[in-house]
Amino acid sequence: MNYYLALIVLLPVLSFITLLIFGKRMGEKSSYVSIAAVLAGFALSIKALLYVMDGGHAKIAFTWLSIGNFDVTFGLLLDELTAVMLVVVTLVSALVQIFSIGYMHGDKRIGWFFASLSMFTASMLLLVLSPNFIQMYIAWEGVGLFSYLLIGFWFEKKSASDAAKKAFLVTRVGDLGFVIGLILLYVTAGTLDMDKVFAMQFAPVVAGTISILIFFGAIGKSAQFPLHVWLPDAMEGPTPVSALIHAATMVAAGVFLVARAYPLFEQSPAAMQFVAVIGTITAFMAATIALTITDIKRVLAYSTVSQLGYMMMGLGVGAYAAGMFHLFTHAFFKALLFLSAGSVIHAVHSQEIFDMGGLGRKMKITAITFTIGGLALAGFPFLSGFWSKDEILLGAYQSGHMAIFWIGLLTALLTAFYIFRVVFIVFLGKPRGHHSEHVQESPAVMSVPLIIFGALALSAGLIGSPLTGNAFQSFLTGGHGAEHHPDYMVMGLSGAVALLGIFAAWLRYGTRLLPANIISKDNLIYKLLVNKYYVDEFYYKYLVKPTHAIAQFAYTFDQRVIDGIVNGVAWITVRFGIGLKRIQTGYVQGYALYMLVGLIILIIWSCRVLGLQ
Amino acid sequence: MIPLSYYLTLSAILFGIGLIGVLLRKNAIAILFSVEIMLNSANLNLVAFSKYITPSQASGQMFALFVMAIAAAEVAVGLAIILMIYRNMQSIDLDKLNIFKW
Amino acid sequence: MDVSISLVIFLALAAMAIISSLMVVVGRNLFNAAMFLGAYLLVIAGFYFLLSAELVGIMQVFVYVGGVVVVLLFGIMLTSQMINVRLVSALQQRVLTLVVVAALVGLLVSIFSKTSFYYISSAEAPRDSISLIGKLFMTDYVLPFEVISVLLLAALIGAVIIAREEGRQ
Amino acid sequence: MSLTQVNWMALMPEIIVLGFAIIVLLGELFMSASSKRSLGIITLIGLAAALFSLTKLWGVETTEFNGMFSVDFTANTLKAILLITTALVVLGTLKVKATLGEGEFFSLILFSVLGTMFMASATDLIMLFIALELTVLPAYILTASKKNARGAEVALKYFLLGMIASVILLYGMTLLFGLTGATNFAAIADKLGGGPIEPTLIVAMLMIMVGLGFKVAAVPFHFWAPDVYEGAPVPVASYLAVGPKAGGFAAIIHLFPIALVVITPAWAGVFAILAVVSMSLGNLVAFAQTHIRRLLGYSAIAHTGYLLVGLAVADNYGYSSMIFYFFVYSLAALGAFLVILATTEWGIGEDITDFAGLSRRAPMLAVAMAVFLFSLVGLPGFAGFMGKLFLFSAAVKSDLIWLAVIGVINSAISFGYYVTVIRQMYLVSPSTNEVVSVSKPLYFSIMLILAAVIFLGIYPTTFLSIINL
Amino acid sequence: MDYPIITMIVFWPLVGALLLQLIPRDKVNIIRWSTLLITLIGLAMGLPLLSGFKVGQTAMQFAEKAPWIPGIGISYHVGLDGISLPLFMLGLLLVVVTVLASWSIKERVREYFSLLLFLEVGMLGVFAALDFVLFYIFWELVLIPMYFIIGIWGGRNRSYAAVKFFIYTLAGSALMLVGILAIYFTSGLYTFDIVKLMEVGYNHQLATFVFLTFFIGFAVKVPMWPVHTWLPDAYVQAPTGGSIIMAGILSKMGTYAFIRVIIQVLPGEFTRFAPYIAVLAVISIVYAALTAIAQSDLKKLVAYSSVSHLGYIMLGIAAFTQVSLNGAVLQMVNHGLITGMLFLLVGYIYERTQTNEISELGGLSVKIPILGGMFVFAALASLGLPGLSGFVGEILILLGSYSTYGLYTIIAVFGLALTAFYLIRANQYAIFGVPPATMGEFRDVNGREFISILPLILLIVAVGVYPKPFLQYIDPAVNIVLQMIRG
Repeated sequence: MNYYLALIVLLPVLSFITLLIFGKRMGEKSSYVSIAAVLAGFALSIKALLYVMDGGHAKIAFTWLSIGNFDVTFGLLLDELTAVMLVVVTLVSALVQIFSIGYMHGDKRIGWFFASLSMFTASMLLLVLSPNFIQMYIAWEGVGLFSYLLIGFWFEKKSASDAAKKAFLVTRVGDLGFVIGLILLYVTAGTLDMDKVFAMQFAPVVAGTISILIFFGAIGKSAQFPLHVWLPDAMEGPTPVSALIHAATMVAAGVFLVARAYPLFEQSPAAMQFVAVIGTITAFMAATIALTITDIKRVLAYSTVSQLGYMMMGLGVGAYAAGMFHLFTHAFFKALLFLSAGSVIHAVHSQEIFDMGGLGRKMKITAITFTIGGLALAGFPFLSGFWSKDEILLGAYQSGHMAIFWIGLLTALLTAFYIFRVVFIVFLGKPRGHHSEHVQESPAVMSVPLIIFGALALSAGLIGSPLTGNAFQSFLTGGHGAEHHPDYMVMGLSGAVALLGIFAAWLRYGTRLLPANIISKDNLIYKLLVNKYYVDEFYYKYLVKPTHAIAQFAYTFDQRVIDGIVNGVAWITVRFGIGLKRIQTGYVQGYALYMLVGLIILIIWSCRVLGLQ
Repeated sequence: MIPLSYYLTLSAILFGIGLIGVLLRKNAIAILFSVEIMLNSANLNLVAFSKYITPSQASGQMFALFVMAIAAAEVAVGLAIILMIYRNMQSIDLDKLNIFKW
Repeated sequence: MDVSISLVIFLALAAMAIISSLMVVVGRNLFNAAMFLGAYLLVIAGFYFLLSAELVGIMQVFVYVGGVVVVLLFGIMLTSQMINVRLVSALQQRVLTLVVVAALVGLLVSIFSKTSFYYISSAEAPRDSISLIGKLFMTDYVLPFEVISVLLLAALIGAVIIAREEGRQ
Repeated sequence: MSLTQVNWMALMPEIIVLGFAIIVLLGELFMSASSKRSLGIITLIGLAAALFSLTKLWGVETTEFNGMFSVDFTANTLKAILLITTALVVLGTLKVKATLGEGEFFSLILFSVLGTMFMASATDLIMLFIALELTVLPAYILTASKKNARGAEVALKYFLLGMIASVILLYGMTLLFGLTGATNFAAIADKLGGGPIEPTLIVAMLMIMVGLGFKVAAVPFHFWAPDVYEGAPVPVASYLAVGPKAGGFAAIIHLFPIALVVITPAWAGVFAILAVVSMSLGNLVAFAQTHIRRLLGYSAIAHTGYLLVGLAVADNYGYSSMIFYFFVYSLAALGAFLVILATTEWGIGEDITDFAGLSRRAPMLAVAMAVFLFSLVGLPGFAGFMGKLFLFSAAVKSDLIWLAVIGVINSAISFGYYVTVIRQMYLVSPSTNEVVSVSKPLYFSIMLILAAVIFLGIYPTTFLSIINL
Repeated sequence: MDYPIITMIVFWPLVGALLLQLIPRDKVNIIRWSTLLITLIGLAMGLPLLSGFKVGQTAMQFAEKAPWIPGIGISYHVGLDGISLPLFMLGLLLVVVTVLASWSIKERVREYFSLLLFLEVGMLGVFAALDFVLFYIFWELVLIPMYFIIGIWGGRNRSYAAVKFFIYTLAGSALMLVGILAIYFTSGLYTFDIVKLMEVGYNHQLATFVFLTFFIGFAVKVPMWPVHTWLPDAYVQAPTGGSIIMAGILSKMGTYAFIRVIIQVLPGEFTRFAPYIAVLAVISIVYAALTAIAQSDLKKLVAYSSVSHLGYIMLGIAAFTQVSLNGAVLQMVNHGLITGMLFLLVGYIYERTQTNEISELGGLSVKIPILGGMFVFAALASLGLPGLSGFVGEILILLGSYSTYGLYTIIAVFGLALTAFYLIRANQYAIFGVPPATMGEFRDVNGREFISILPLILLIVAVGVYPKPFLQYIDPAVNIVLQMIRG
């Protein structure tokens, strides 16, 4: 198994190296290499999953560095959590890459595109397979790096390169917490091997501090409040990238991190609480923002943020398996939504929903898949999103966090509303804008993945549903997770709010029943939402600008004061010389006088020193 | 005998007078004069010491004699230089010798 | 010699020495200054006789008064227009110089007065100091004697070299 | 004592120099104009012969002429240094058009060398005074040898200041004689050891220090140095920059530690003060110079300051270090002067800016100049560093760390003005690309010094063992 | 090794420089290729060091010792241990890179390459010297060729920068000489042998003074805040080759000397003053990073970033734990590779665009994708991206430093964010974006340039991916240092 495990990671790496060197020459053919690698990885992942299901665990370990008695052991670790992630990552990646063949057709840097995708996938795989926090951090940053490169793939576009920069820097801020957490962990535990760390018992304060610091990393990567600002901007990248990065993999890394470090989090109720609260805030806030967004991809982006909030919420309230389950289902339906949106954008050449309309008739497959994705996201009963979201709400309910539960429920309502707002605007009604007049369905390479994802979005939830006895959850928890009885009240509530949200959206956008100006543009809340709670502005005003100001001050200080002192010393030296040379007046008798004065001074001085006189 | 300090005081005063000349006269030859005054004050010292400290030897006197010879040599060289200056600049005023400074 | 007589002589000579030297230093006329220098040198020779250093005294008269002063006068003649030039410098410089020199002389005198020259000997001078000195020149002091002759040679050549008119070729 | 008891061998180098001085002088009088060219070579031969006879005296310690003349380690090394540097000057000026007749020029140099050698060996006040005069009188004349207004001014200033210094020195000597009744250094020390320290002794010591400090150009007795370095003819300045100083230092090493041993703290302290003042003033004022030789003049004052550190230390290690430093300094300073000689011979001016682009016009001269300047700074790899290493180690050893600190800081900032020359030579483009050619003997002399500076900087061991350091 | 391998390696460039003089000065190409060959031979001569090095052996290896000036106990003593060996090898490598980078030098080519070879002697010597006088000589010897390299082939303000560099560093290190002498006389050993002095440790009452003299010298060389202001001038004005050497090797001389001299010879003073060193290190990190943010000149930005990164190394040294010291030594190598590469790339970019102003650049990835990509790579390596070498060093320093200086370490971590900030911005404006209309067409990286960058990339990746073999050399030596000091 170890051999296969290594191959799963190495294949995309090899693909990356190959494409890095030959990518330019291979052009469009690059995709074959990349896709072959990831498909092979998928096959192996399935094999690994089956292996784990048989109760097998696997571990590769080698010493990465060794200083005195501090060994950092790297390797690959296969367990239930990993196996699930492997399958998700490789599957989504494979489908996205296939989709990209069509989407990226004709781009001059296509070789580099697939190389980056390969390496991105490899990083993500390495991340989930990490048995050591440092290795995880390396992979973590690798993911960050390639997302940076992929978001900035069209770097000629200023908005794209800005978005890439923002993504990198914002996640980096979160990583600071991660790094400090790792440092503290090392100092207290003396090791960063996960199994050793998890076997230890820490004081709650210590565990809490470390957990929260590590969670900061997750806040950055998983776009939790208040570091969520990068993710919507990251939609500047090519849509397949958005699908891969921002639906299934990169942003899930934060959730995975928390899940992976769960033994540590569990030692501190405060940390768990923190995670839950942050998750809830994020979920609600992003959902409200999504209500006013008119860019189709950004709606999806905020929905991603919101859903990630759900996952965190689940993890925070102790519904570990539910959180991961939502990650699992979300990966499919969100990838589906993104790719469908990509298909739409590909056709319309715009991301503004008000440039679209009536596309349902012209792009049947896309319309259907998008709607399926929307339904799954909204938590339409018995679709995948329904089961997982329900589990999380149930977890909140059962853990007694009633505020979180109700907010979660409210968020579910909003979710259903905003996604169907998009569905109705884009696919119903009349075409708006000249492109949407004559659009065509996307080619097969694009639609086939859509169909596969659609199927998954419909069905993937079943394996974690009470219908199958929460098979997913019990697999994840190694069978220890108590098989709980479905709570029909919660289930009913969540199903009901989903329907309610869809209905409300239909009222507002599907029909003309409600007036268009039901909410005033001057409404304070509306303004707040349209401006995304002014978080970006806040950062700019209180973080970016002051930093620049301080930097400018530091530079001025450096030039004027510190270097000024240095140059001043030199200047004074020279001045001294110029001043002192004046004693050489050219009048020889003056010289003699100086000599005499010197003599007198020396006589007095010497007599003093010897104590004479 | 006259106390030694009388001689010393006198020589110091003469030395001082010579110095004043050296420092104040602007004429190079006058400075040569002043230097001679100083040299003789030193010689006075020597002879006085010879008398008071080592009357049985003549080392102080010897010294004084050598100094006289040296003084003669210096005067010769000095005068030669002054003559050359005069020839070059038609002046031996020290204040006019002011090319080299700073 | 009686102490009081020699003291009178000393004081008289001292007064003459100081006056003549002052005249050299402050006199306006260079020629007069040369004359007073001659007088000064003679007075110093007088001291030498007082100090029973007859040979030194004689040499003083011959070498200085006869040699140096004549040479100096010769120099004055050669730079004839220079006799009545400005001899003394500006007031500021004068004051400064006087202060410094006074300080030095005061320092010297006060230090001399505090010093006990503890090797003072009351031994009698040898009767024939001249022949003693002559002998010393040829024995103990033969090296300086030789060297000073080289010195005089060098000075002579040097003086000739720079004093001669240009255009010898 | 009779002359037959004298060990004439001890005087051999001096006798040889004197003989050659007279031969050269006579040659000037009686030889034909064309054959006068060979007088330089004769001078060289004389110096070489003197050096050779000096080697015969190596390790000899003797005092002759009733304690007036002593041959010892200090005297021998400084004489050797003097002879070597003078020989290099003479070698460099062989083909250079002298302002005087060759014979006059070389014989005056030899007379001055002779005086310096006597100074180095003098152990008696009378002898010292005479020797000093013998050193400076020819120097005055040499300075004046250009017979123009500039030369005359410099010569007169040098002469007047020198006379004043001499008189003060003499006055101090008379006081020392009065205190002890002796003129011989050893006898003086003997007598002084028996009584209390009199204030007059301090006065005597300081007045002597004025005279000798003047010779080595220590602040505040340095005023002649920049003028003479700048105004004297280049060959003369080259000689004056190094040779006569050897005598001054030898006299100091003989007089103060031997005769004035009872007041060692006083003069060591004064030397420390003079050292600090000299190096600081020299270095600072050098920053303000634009004339290369004047710059070197101030740098020489600064180097006197460094050298005085060895005296402030007041032990044998200090003196030996000082002698070693003196040698390496002399080499570098002389080298720099010879390079200037080469450039002025070619008609290049003496402002620092006149050296612009010398590295293109005369690469080897520029390299040599740069190396000499680096050595003067005391950068490792060149002789100057080894010199400073020993000098400052002497200071540190005697707990004069503060002095060493001031010394090294001074060395570091001194680069600031040396570099202006290097900058012109290497970083600035020349106004003309005309190649400078140098007469063979001068070139040879410079290269010899260059090799010595580098060799002593890398492997001074052999030389150090010669001077017992 | 039964032949004097270190001596041969150290002085081989000197021989090479002399051989270079045999080539007529106008045969520019022959001179270039010969220099390349000479440095390559030097590198090849260094390879046996790697294979012959016995990991874990306590004594200095390949040591050679011969009396030099026996009168006062100066000896020619060279040798390498796990701390100096990597830096020694780095020196050999970077010189080759520098020669390749200096192909564009058109004027006075022979002089340039001769000086470069002289420079190599000095830097290699510093890392190998085990005698204080020898060390000092090599230490100062570096200044001369560097002065000329900056002064003759530098940028617009070269003369000022060169003099400033020289006098500043000379003034800094001049006092060191007094310190060395104080050790010599007061230690009672009367030897300049660093190894012997290490074994004893120096605890005289003058130790504080000695420490200060060394500290100033090394701090200027590193440079640490606030004695760093020569650096932006010198780095920016120097030609590319000079910048690479200065940033890559010369600054390492300072940090290396901290370990070799201050920690090992003055352990007592080091422990006393380490907290202050740490403060300065942290100030360097944050301050220089902030200053870098304010730069509009790409080369200046890299220069300030170099100061900031050196702060991490100094923090690791000051923290003085096994992990942090390992990190510091490894980071020295990394910093040499990464900053060297950055300067190299800035130089190549300048050769094409004739400007370093970030505002005048932009879109380089469009014009010269490979070079632009490499710059992005170097910038990422510089900001400590995991998987590249900078990360390993930084994380080890941070992990190791926390137990000694918790707060400083956390501040240093925040420095990482600032680092990311300015480097990503540099990428953003210089490499990405649309090229300005005024920009001409350039050819992308050529073979020679590519070859010069390739070894750096490979090493950066290699260290980043698998640092164990590199730390294998360093760790035992660090361990010895620690044992020596802690008894």
